[in-house]
Amino acid sequence: MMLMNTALKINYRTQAANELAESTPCPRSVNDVYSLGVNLQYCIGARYREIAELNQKETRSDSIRLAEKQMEIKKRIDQAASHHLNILIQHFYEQGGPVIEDPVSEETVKEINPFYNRLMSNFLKTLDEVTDKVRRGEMSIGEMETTIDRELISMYGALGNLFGVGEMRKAFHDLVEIRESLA
Amino acid sequence: MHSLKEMRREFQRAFNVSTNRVKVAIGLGTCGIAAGGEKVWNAVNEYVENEGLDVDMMSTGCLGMCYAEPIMEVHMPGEPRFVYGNVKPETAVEILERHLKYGRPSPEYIVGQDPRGFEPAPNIMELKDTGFFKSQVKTVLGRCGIIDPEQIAHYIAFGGYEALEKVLSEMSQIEVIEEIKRSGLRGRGGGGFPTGRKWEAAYNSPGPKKYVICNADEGDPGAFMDRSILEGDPHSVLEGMAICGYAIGADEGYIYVRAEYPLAIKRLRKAIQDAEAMGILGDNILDSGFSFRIRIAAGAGAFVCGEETALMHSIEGKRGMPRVRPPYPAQSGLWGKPTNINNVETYANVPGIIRKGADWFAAMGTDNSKGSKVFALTGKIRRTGLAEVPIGISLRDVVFDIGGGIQNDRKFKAVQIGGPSGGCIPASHLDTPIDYDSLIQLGAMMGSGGLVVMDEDTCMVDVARYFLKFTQEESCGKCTPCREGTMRMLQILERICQGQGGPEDIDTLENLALVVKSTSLCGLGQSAPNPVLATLRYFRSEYEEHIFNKKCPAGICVELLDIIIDPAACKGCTLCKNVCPADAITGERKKPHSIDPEKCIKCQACIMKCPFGAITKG
Amino acid sequence: MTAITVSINGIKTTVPEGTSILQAAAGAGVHIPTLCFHPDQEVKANCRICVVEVEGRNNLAPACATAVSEGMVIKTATRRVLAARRTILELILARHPQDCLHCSRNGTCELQQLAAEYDVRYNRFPRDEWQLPLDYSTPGIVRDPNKCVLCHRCIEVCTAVQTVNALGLANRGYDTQVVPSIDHDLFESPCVMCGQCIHACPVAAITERDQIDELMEAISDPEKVVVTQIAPAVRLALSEEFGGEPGRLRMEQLVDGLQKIGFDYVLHTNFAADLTIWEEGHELLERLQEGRNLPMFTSCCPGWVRFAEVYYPGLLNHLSTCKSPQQMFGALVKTYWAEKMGIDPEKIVSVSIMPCTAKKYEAVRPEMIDSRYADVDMVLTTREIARLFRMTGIDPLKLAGAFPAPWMGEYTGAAVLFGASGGVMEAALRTVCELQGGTLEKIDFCDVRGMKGVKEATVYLNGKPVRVAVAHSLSNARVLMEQVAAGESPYHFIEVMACPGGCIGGGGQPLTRTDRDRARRMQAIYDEDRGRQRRKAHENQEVKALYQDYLGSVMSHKAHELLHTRYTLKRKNT
Amino acid sequence: MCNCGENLRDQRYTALEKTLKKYRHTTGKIIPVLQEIQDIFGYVPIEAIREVSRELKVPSSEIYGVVTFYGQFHLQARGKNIIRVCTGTACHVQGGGKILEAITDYLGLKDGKMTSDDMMFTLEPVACLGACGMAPVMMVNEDAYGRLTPDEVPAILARYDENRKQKDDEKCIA
Repeated sequence: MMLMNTALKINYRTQAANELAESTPCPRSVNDVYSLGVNLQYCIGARYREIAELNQKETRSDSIRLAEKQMEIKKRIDQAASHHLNILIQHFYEQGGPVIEDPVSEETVKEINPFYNRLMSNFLKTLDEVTDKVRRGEMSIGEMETTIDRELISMYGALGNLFGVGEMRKAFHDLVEIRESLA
Repeated sequence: MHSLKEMRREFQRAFNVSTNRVKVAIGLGTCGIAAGGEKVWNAVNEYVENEGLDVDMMSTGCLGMCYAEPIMEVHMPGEPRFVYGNVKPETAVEILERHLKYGRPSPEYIVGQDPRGFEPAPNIMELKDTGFFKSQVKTVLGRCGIIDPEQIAHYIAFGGYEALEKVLSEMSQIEVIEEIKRSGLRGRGGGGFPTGRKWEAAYNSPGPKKYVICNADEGDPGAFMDRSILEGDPHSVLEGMAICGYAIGADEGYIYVRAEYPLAIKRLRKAIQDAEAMGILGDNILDSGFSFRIRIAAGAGAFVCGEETALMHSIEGKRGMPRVRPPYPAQSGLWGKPTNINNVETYANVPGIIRKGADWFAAMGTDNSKGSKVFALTGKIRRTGLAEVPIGISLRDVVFDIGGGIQNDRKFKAVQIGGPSGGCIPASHLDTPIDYDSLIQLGAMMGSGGLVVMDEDTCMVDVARYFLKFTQEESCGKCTPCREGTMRMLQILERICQGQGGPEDIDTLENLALVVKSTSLCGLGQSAPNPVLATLRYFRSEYEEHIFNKKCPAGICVELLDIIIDPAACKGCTLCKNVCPADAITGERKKPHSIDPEKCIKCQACIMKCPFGAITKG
Repeated sequence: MTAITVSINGIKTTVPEGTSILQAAAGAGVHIPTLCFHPDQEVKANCRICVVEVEGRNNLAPACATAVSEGMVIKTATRRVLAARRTILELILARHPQDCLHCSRNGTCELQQLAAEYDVRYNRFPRDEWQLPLDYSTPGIVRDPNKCVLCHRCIEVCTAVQTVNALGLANRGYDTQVVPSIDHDLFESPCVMCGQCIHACPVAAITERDQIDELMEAISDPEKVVVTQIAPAVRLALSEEFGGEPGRLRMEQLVDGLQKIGFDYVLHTNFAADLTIWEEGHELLERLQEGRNLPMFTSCCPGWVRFAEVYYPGLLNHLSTCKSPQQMFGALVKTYWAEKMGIDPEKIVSVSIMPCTAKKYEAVRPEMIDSRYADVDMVLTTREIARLFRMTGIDPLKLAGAFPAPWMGEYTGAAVLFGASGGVMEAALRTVCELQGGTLEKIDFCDVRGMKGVKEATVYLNGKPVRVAVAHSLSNARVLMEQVAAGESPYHFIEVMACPGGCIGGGGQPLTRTDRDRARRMQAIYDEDRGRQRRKAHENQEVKALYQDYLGSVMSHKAHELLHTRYTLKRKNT
Repeated sequence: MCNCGENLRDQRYTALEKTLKKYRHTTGKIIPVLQEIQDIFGYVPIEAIREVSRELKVPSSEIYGVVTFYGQFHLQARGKNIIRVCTGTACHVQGGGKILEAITDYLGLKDGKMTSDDMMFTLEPVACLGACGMAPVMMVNEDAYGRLTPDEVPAILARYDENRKQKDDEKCIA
């Protein structure tokens, strides 16, 4: 079985990125929101890298640039996450070490979960469709970028509304802001 | 130790007092219900209420006379017990009317009477003299059909739990085992392993925790004796298991009942609850210090779970796949603990042996196969049903005396003993005694006791194909010879039945059957080839007929038939032409028709439609 | 144990009680064929190929499962026995694809061996193959269900030895099949791609994902610069593929061979192994001082990491944040090494040659792109390299030898130890003990060596006792993880290798039948370590140069960015 | 559209949770659990296998093996009425095959499908129903019918066939 069955060409990098996104549980704290953002950046980066690997003349350079841009956004999210973590630790030491509860309780997560899963799987489905379209040449890389940004920002908004707690909604707002600032 | 004596005497009085009351008992085992027993029950109930009669209604297990189901018994005070067969709702009311109003039995429906110590009615055969019951000896089935299986009082009244009481108060574990060994009781599940030695092995292996398991999986198609015992007399099995638990030092028992027996499970559950309520099961039985709890484990549809180790895996919640032995269950069984597994009928025999003594049991049967065995007579026989006969009775007696010979006087051809693991026995061996060892020599085996009688209209190749189809579907798939071999044998047999068999097929079939028999891991694989080997041994000519002449002597294998219209008998009524799906029939009105063999798909619709019987399958 | 004498084919032999006929026959020099038997696994007696005739018993006894008894007369080659074995082989072959010529196990397949041994020239049964699609869903392993002979050896290793429970049986009788859990594809199951099932499988039902074509494409492209790293366990096992003892092939010969195949530059994963010790050693000391997230687990085995992500998502903070040597090497080859060699990183194809199938998965993990490109582009197993040597007509044992490329080619004896279970621990202890001054006289930590399931040791660091443990096979890892989950773990630092014996027994190694083969390879590793001049990770000069010229200091921000990673929960059909 | 489908699903899932809570700390009780699930849903859905695996701490590969091994468990939804036709020895010899053909014709089952398109009936040939004296035997849900002939089959099945009843009513109304 030297040649892998080409019809079944699986891009294992994209598959692993999808697995990462699908396995991210519904966020229960600000840091969870940031790590959800990081995972999605990896996911989108993997899609652009997949397009880059096709070496099609018109999409190669743009897709590499966009893949690297996703990593830039990921670094900014990491910085925001560690910044928030420092505040938390400082607060922790000042208050003499209280037990820090996750802002979102177990029950609320149980209610939110089905909607969270639906939003995430819809977003991943759009990523698949868009990538296939570009691979088949039915969509330009630019359109792909705008669609992904639009879908992602609307998802962050929708996810933000799910959580009543201000802190969580603000975290999703940060994700949108980071993305727009680097658009 | 708290004794049951007074309670037994009181229950007997209650049971006898009820004899001088009018009582109507209707058999409501699964077969009774299937034959319409419930409709009879409702009709009688309605009649009794409308007439405001003082009659006790009782449902009983089955007497074993399936051919006569639904069965109704009428007990009038001071009169013998009259047993009526093939009772319909209307005839039941008529019979009752005659009994209550005029005190006269209705001979036209009667099967027999049981005098019970009273003066027998004239010219009515006594039950015990009828052909069906004459050579039977009802030890295990003694109470079936007599007592109400859901009343523990009835069981105790008929000597129930007396053996358990005797064991707990007077006998040591060794004495119980010795008694069973002396009785010569062998496993009734099919293998025939001496029960006493099996208990002794479990007794000898150490371990605080041991289990007793009752194998009620009864997967053999055509065998239903375990079901009748469980539905008709569940307490006898519980008592046998408790005695075994005491003997080997176990405090927990499982009854593994197949999922297809819901009524048996319901009655067992009630019996266990009643026994626990009376302190005969559960903790500190009858204040003797011995505790024994019985749980029901329902099977889930796998014939292979009749095999010991597969059954234990099934109780443990795993796939029912057998494992290598040794270690045998007596050393390491359920969850690795020493376990004793016996069949329903084996446990049902135990109370009798303890109560009446090993010598009583040893008196029945032959020198190496002791006691009685329950057989399920089915197939092309006049009187189908359950017969408990002393081991060693000849096949001829069972088929012709008890079974009443072949339906509509066709010629006897063979009898299949032991279900899909057994073999067929031709007419030439009708006089062999039925016991473990002589059956094995003939290539069959006692098995659980399914006995299917076949007449000249049965094709032996088709029977072998039918059994292979069963074992192939039930193979667990663990070892190569059984997983692959049964399917390959089936394919060869199907080719032969479709007329595409080649000359080398018989040798391949025989060789493969011997390999599967000698290399399979468990009983299922080792016995699956028996039907093939037995039919090859006694009916090789039929195989050759199918292969070389492309003919099926018994007219069963459809593809080999030529359906022909007899010109003399055909009136040209065109009925067959209209019904034929393949329009293979041609001919004008009033003129003899003919069938085109190429087009004919042999569906035999025309044979059924032809009013003049002009169409035959040659 | 009482001694029992039996006669096998007329040869009298005495064996202790409880020996099986198979073992007794082997002792008497009589060969009995087997298929579902595996020396390190429970006796299953599924295939029935090993049946023999025993006097006084009417059916044939399976030699693997029947214990000898006094005075037993055994015949292993009568006409009836040979006919039975040949019939069983015909039954199996009638459902087995007849594509030996282009099957990856051509020549090493146990079924092929039996068919030849028993002269199966014709098949009385009509062909009835499964015709199922192949399962390419995991980056490390490919499953071909059509070739499965249902011996259950893969299920046993995945359930008993690894406790991953990715494989199980489905259906019954003729339709029985080995399927990933709930019959979805392997990627949905908790499979960690450790590849132990490949070693267990007698046929080609489970094999490694083949990437030789991708490699040849890269090598033949003049634009591309193909750089490779070789894992320590590859060299010593490769000689087995060419008829040599483990360890006979010298590293220089292997480097020479790889250059002849067409690799532009050949370097050593061992360099990154020393680097890992620097980073992980410091991380351990940091955690010991702060008393945070202890016990710390090693993270160089991707199968173990995925096992923790699937089964113990709550304890991921215990894993060291260091990447594995393969990924550290990958991150550096397209940054530091490209800079030093003056090569455009865009052109570099980073290849790694590993004894492991799970590394193929680690390379495609989304987090492994810190060099702004894929750190590792493709991973080839020892078996693939052996095939490559055969294809290109090179016998590595006959080569003179060549030197690795500069900057990342040097390695110490400590790095070599990474290939054996307990090696990472021993390498780490050698460095960590000397970090606070003084030199160790005895640098061989023998309590962490050998094939024992869980190994323990206690070391004193600045006066305080530090308890360490080493586990190989995931069943042992699970024991330690349960202790941690219950909060009762007495250890501070634990090394886990998913495969029995560590990487020398990895999923990509030449087919390993028994633990004895693994123990022999371990010995070859210890010999190589003893033979090297520098044997402590912190004596590696090129690593020192890396820190001075590029990373700044240990655990610096740049080191953190390139050499450390994070782990996330994986939802699977456990 | 009414959400009766929705609350039916919830009822069944709460029943499932109750069952799982009952068996949480037991060992080896996989078959009783699966039997209760089969009663609740009429079949064993894949999500239920994952739940049982999580609650009873048993690998889902083992549970899937058990579900596909035993004939009683089904992975696909089944018809409202279950017809079990006995193919035991006695029934076979007394013409059980003809009964099977009559049923498949009545339900219009083609190429091996065992459930009628309107999900009203599922046909299950069974090895032996234990009423061999009444051969050939058929059971519909819990009611048993003995000594059958092929042409009696349509009349018996019609009694359980709610769609056929509606169609008959419509017919007579129209």
